[in-house]
Amino acid sequence: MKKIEAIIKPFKLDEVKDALNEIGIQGMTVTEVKGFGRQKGHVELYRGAEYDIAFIPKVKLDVVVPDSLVAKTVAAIEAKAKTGKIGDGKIFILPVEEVLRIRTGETGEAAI
Amino acid sequence: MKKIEAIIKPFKLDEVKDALNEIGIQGMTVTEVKGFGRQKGHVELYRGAEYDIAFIPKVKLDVVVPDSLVAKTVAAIEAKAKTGKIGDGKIFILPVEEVLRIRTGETGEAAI
Amino acid sequence: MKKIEAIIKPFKLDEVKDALNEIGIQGMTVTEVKGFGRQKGHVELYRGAEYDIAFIPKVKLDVVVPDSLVAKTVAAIEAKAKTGKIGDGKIFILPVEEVLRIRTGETGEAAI
Amino acid sequence: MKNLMSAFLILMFLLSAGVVFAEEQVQKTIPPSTAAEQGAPPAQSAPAAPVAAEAPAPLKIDTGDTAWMIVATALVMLMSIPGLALFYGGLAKKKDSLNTMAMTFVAFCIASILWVMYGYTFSFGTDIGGFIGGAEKLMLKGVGPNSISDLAKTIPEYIFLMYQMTFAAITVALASGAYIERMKFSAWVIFSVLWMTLVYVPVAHWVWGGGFLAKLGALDFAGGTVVHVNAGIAALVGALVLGKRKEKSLLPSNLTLVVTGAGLLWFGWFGFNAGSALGANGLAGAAFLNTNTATAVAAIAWMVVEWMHSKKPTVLGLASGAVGGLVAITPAAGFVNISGAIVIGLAAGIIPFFAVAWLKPKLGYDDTLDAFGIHGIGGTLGAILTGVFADPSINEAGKGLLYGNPGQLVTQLIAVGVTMVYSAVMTLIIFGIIKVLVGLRVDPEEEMIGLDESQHGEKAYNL
Amino acid sequence: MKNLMSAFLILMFLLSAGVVFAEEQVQKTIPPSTAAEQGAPPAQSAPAAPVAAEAPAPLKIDTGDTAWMIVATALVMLMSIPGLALFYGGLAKKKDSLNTMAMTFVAFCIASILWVMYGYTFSFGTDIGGFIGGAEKLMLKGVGPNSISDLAKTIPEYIFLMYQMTFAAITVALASGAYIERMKFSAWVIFSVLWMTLVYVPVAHWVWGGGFLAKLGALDFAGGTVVHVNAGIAALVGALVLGKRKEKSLLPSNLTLVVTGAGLLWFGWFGFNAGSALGANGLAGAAFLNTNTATAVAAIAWMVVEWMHSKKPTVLGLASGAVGGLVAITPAAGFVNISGAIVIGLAAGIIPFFAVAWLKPKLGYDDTLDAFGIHGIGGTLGAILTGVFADPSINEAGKGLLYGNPGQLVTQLIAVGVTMVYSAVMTLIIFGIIKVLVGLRVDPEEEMIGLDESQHGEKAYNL
Amino acid sequence: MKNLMSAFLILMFLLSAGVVFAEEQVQKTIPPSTAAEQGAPPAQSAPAAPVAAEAPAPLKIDTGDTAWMIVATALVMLMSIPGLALFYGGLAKKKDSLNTMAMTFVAFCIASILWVMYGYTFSFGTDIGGFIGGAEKLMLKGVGPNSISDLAKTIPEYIFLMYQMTFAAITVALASGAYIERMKFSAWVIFSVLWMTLVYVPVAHWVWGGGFLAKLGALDFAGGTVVHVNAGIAALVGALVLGKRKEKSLLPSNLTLVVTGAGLLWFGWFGFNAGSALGANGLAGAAFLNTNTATAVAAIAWMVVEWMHSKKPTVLGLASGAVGGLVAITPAAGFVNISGAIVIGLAAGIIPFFAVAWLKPKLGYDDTLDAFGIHGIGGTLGAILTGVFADPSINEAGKGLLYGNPGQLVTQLIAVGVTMVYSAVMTLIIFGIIKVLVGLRVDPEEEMIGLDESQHGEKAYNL
Ligand SMILES: Nc1ncnc2c1ncn2[C@@H]1O[C@H](COP(=O)(O)OP(=O)(O)O)[C@@H](O)[C@H]1O
Ligand SMILES: Nc1ncnc2c1ncn2[C@@H]1O[C@H](COP(=O)(O)OP(=O)(O)O)[C@@H](O)[C@H]1O
Ligand SMILES: Nc1ncnc2c1ncn2[C@@H]1O[C@H](COP(=O)(O)OP(=O)(O)O)[C@@H](O)[C@H]1O
Repeated sequence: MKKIEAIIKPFKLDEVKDALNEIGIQGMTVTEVKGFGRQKGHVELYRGAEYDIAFIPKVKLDVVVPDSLVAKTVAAIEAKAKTGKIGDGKIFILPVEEVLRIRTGETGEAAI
Repeated sequence: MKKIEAIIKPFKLDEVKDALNEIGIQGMTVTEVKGFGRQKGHVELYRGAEYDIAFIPKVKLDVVVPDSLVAKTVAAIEAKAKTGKIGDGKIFILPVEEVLRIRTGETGEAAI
Repeated sequence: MKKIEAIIKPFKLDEVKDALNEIGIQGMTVTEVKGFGRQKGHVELYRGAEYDIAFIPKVKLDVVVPDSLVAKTVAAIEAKAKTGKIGDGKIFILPVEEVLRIRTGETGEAAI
Repeated sequence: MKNLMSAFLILMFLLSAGVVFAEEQVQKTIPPSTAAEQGAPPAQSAPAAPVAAEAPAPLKIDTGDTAWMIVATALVMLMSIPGLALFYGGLAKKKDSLNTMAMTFVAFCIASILWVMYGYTFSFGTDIGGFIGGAEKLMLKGVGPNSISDLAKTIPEYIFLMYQMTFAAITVALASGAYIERMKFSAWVIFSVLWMTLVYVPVAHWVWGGGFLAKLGALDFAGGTVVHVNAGIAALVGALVLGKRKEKSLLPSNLTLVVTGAGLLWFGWFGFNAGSALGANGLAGAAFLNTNTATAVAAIAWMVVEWMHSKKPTVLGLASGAVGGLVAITPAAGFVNISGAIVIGLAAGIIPFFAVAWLKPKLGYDDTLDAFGIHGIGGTLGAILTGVFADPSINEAGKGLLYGNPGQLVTQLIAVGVTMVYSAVMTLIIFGIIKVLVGLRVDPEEEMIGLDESQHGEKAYNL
Repeated sequence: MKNLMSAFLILMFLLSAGVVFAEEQVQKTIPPSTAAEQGAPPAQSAPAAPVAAEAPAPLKIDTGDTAWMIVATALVMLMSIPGLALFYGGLAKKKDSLNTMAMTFVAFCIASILWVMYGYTFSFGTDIGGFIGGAEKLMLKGVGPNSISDLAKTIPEYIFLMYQMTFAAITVALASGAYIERMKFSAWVIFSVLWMTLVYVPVAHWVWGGGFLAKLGALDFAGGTVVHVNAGIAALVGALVLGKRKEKSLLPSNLTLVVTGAGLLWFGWFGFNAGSALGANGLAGAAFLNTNTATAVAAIAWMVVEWMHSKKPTVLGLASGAVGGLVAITPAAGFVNISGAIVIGLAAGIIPFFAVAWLKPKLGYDDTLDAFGIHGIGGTLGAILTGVFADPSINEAGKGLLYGNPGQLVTQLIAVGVTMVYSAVMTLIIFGIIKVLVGLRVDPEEEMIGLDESQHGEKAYNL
Repeated sequence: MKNLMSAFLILMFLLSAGVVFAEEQVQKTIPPSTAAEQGAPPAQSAPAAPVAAEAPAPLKIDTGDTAWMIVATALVMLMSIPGLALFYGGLAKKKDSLNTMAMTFVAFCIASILWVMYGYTFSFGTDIGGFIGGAEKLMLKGVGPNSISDLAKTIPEYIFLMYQMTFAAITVALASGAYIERMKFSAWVIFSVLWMTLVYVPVAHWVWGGGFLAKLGALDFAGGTVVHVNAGIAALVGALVLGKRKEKSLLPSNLTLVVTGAGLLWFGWFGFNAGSALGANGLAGAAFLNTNTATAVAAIAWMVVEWMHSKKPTVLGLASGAVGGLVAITPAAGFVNISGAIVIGLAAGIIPFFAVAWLKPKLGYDDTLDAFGIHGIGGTLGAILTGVFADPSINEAGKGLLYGNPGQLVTQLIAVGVTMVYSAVMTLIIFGIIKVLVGLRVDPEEEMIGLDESQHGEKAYNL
């Protein structure tokens, strides 16, 4: 199993979520994060003075999937989260050794 | 060492934390997250109209433990976080290659 | 590639970020988290009565870097985040199998 | 942007023209009887207080009435900023809260300026054919610290005109509730200018300034038709023209602000309704009592209906019911007795609930904060029930169906109908003009990001 | 739920009965002297202003007094919504904020309705044996725009009765501070109905409506016993019956709301205390001065004590001290001179601090927001010190220990004691009734999830 | 801490001394003419209302004027808590919000206490050489419920003195806007005590208490020099002495609070400006009209300038413009006509914008919330323009350049200049004293963590 961590633009969350549901992924966990990267923060102007807001609000999507679904999942996220503009975000794939569903005690792919 | 990521119901946090302390785990990190899964969001009724709140507030617990403690840790979380109702959450186990305690520079299991 | 997860004191974030930028790391993701550890929460006094605030606000820094940069990155974080007082936090190193930049579709180290 | 700038240039030009114009007239000390020369009829909806009756000959300021009316004016100001701004801003999504508050803020500022320039004179100047007031008080020409209007014979005209201004301002602001989360800020600025000028000013004249509805005998103590029906219809029409939002849910960012706003509205509404007696007297007392009672009844009624209908009594429901009650009692406050107030409160708690929970999804218009559902429906209810319950023992000026005067009900229906049609048509025209000038809606992406960021470059919260 | 519904049905039935009843009496224009027929004694705690003395024969409305009392009434309304709602709501946990605000909101609505139905007449109607007022003004029968009460001879009775209503409402709401974060919303609704009826109404009659405590000569300018001791004891008893919360800490969700609420309470309290002079006169001035001074002294005193005791001066401490000062000066505001006000302020800043920080943990009752610690203790302090410091040169009606009248202190102790015992016993009974009808506490899981979600299906913040 | 405690001990000692002192004088019923014995000249800036003119012989309270002035006093209180506390607190960083609110709160409390102890008598007691008032009313000696001041002949002296107190309090609090996010709370407490005593009290005497600027004929209707120039200069000097913050950005934690605060300030300012007529009359009406109009114009002007200059109209800009307008119209409110008000509003919307957006970064002082940029600059603008636009047909007491009296402009410049120099020098001295006593700034780490945590051990939000 793999954990796919995707950092995406917040307003793309709904679309990505729906796309993942469509390919059969039922669970995911979302965190509000701040991104620093090539996309530069915007400038806020308060009383005419400029303030650099370095960080950019992003959401992080954690999805644990069986190996078989990794490619499909990544493709779905990529397709929906892409705007082609800087700051679209990243997808990281990390190994997961075990999964357990607390409610039932199931483990492995059955627990995802 | 392993990183145990547990997604649990927020109101179970205190109990889980205490249980982990009891088995000798002193450190952990908690993040507020939003969960999507089998447990369906509730319906909020504003002015008589229904609005689906798809996501559900959860907390994510990150605990890095030596390999020797993994089983105990998972068992403790499972025991305390379980209500038997849908949405109890998941436990993911990920490999960790190295740990460093910033204050002292210690590494490895000593740093946990 | 590795993912470096550093839990640090919030007011050290700016310094750490600048140090990472200096060694050529351009991207990172920051999450507000609550830490439990050796550093005990402070006591808040409302109307003369003490309340234990067990958790302590921390920030979690996620930086994915090529293997070649791991040591330098860890060193930079360690140097800047250290105050020598309890609660300085931890650095965890996790393996990352793949990275993808959503905007361009690039993968591997080029995508970081 | 260019179009916007031209709109501003016009505004600024008007302003400077006004200054020069006013400069020329060098206000001499004006004899108190100036206002009387207009031959305006005595206010029907606000009979003189017993005390005032002692000084019939020259109009003379009564300090007690003046004290109350200064405060009442300030109270109605408070209803807009921060009252309505909080009520609406707390209901808006987090990313649109500030823009929502800004709409009320800027509308109040615009109305404040335009009212002294020309709003007051066209509303309350000498009646021209029942349709509009004369221009004799442009830039408040001839109005000084000693002036007294014939419509409020015991207080300084300065206070009377400011009191009326606050009504104009909040009426404009009320409509914004239906437009938020998608309307361009520049479009709203232009809307405020045009709608106040072309809709509020004439309707206020018709009902309160001696216009044709006043002559017909329409009863509107504190603004059921002029304010709530008028704004409610503008809300509906505007919501239809603007179209639906991308994210249609009502996701209140901060309900503590909503409760605060509701409280300030309730508080300020005593200025709105009891102030419409234009003096500190028993009629003001009656209006105060009716206002508070109807509001409480409506809040409880909404709560009960919601508890039964949707299993849980929401706090938003309590607040919405209260506002519904305040709206519905507005035209009736100085005419009905306590039983009338209770019935109006019951109606105002129950009917708007169904309008909002059942009718709106059915008809499918996207009135974000139910400005139509609460103000339009509630105002209509109140205006009509005034024709039923007006009790001459409370106020000689009003006699409703229950007291043997069915004609009043017909008059009320006419007044409501005329206001509805006029407001609807003019709002449509105004939206058409704005569309040409600067466009109505923000880009879809700006809508997703939120109007706080896209229109103002700000975030409501940095928590 | 079924029990709840029956409770509501009763409420609604009463309401409609009231409407029909009032409908029948068709309010004729009432001669101003109606009120005088009751033979009520002149208000002891609010001697007529010098101005009023000039018009002895027929009672006549004074516009200045009326202006002030309309505003004072609105100010006391503001103290409940949003004042107290913010103060309490900001102190509640995030997940219980909205429910806490709703408790004040709904209590105000319920009191508004019941007061006009029967509260006013049973409190201020013709005294029956010193214990309760007569029923002659049920549904405000016989009260019209020209009515004047003998207890407030220069203002419309409508305003007098609304002013009194706002006191009833806030007294009920105050008790909620001890009950929050665990009490069922339906239980609170029923509590509001029963407690206002069975506790507030009689006690108000005893002290202000010509009842036995008034006859005894108890001094209570603006509600030390009637409001604060009364509510404070109800808070304590209720907290004991309800039991402790699962999470006993005070974790204020939003202290900016608390400061806002404290500010609005302070502001509104001028209506509460200076308004209790029932006119715009020097006595109102004295009450205003004393109120502000005692409040400021109490806030600073609490801050200093906390700074020394707990190392840091909290903002909550400043706000709590201010509220403590407002409470304690309430019974004394129109009786004491500036030195009395300062001493009362010092006592009110120091003693409640220790009650809350030291006594409460010791005794172990769970009074969530210290409604007893601040209102109960502060009100008692104020009521007793009034008996010490009442200065006849400020108000002829009150002469305390320091001015050679030790008997006053005894009278004050009796009044406080009677109120305490009555409030405690009746609160106990009322909680017993509610327990049978709908139960008192929410489920443990509902408590964990928070009452906003479980009672209302809402969240205070979507940020 | 030790130094701090000594400061408190002094405060407490003063307080108890005061109580004993006042106790001794046992206030006898004071004849209404007491105040007249001081031989103070009739108020120049507030001519008697026409109504009052009817009762020349013995000073007599007018209930209408009193009603208005009680409310006006409460309104100015509201401007501080929660008005200014919200405006400033919402603009502060999240971690400093509460401390910012506490600064206003504690300043108001301190001023409340010191004013009745000695502030009033040194400001408004019998003039001594044009520089300070006499000590005859220490602890309000000789002031009773029937006292009337010669400076406000139709209201109780208790109300007059409380009204003046609220001005002292907000003036101190205004300066805090420049100091926040780095100043020790103990330092601020001492600053409040010293600055009110050594700066506000004398300046108020000079301009309003019959001092040398009053004799010179300086016009300041409601506090352009006394309040805004005075506080603005203290803000600038203090900001320079304190030095820059570590994190210099303005990152408003909660703009919904800022809008709320701005609304409450606007609302309360009607008490500030229209209340300065000291009665419910046409002059109050003029001040009300001018206040509202200038404010609205300034808000729109700031918005337009910002829209053109920085591409987007911020909500903070609207609110800042409004406050700028309120500040600038303050000295002029009861002197100018509507054209004057509009011009002052335009100036107040445009010039402070550039002061803040352009001058401040250029000069490099760190005035966190622009207390100097808005109050200092705005107040100066208003004071000078009063000398230009004062129109004798609005108020006989004021005749400006445009009405043929260029000397007035010179007088205004002198008054502003004197105030600036005095405020600057004394503020410098006071900061020096504080530095020695307890130090000025918190540690750098405390500053990083935030002053809420480090000074009060609290967090504004637990959301
Ligand atoms: N090396 C990294 N480690 C962790 N997160 C990163 C890294 N690089 C970028 N990110 C995250 O991805 C977001 C987008 O990256 P950015 O460089 O702005 O644009 P792009 O995705 O188009 O390359 C950042 O805001 C940050 O949250
Ligand atoms: N595949 C997944 N990857 C990441 N998080 C998941 C995944 N599936 C579920 N979760 C998280 O676990 C929570 C509980 O899952 P859910 O399917 O609702 O119930 P259950 O745990 O009883 O199966 C979700 O709200 C989500 O936060
Ligand atoms: N085993 C762990 N797993 C995950 N996070 C941890 C662990 N131990 C500590 N942390 C995080 O590191 C922070 C600092 O740890 P703490 O024990 O307080 O001090 P120190 O870093 O000086 O050892 C904690 O607040 C927590 O967020």
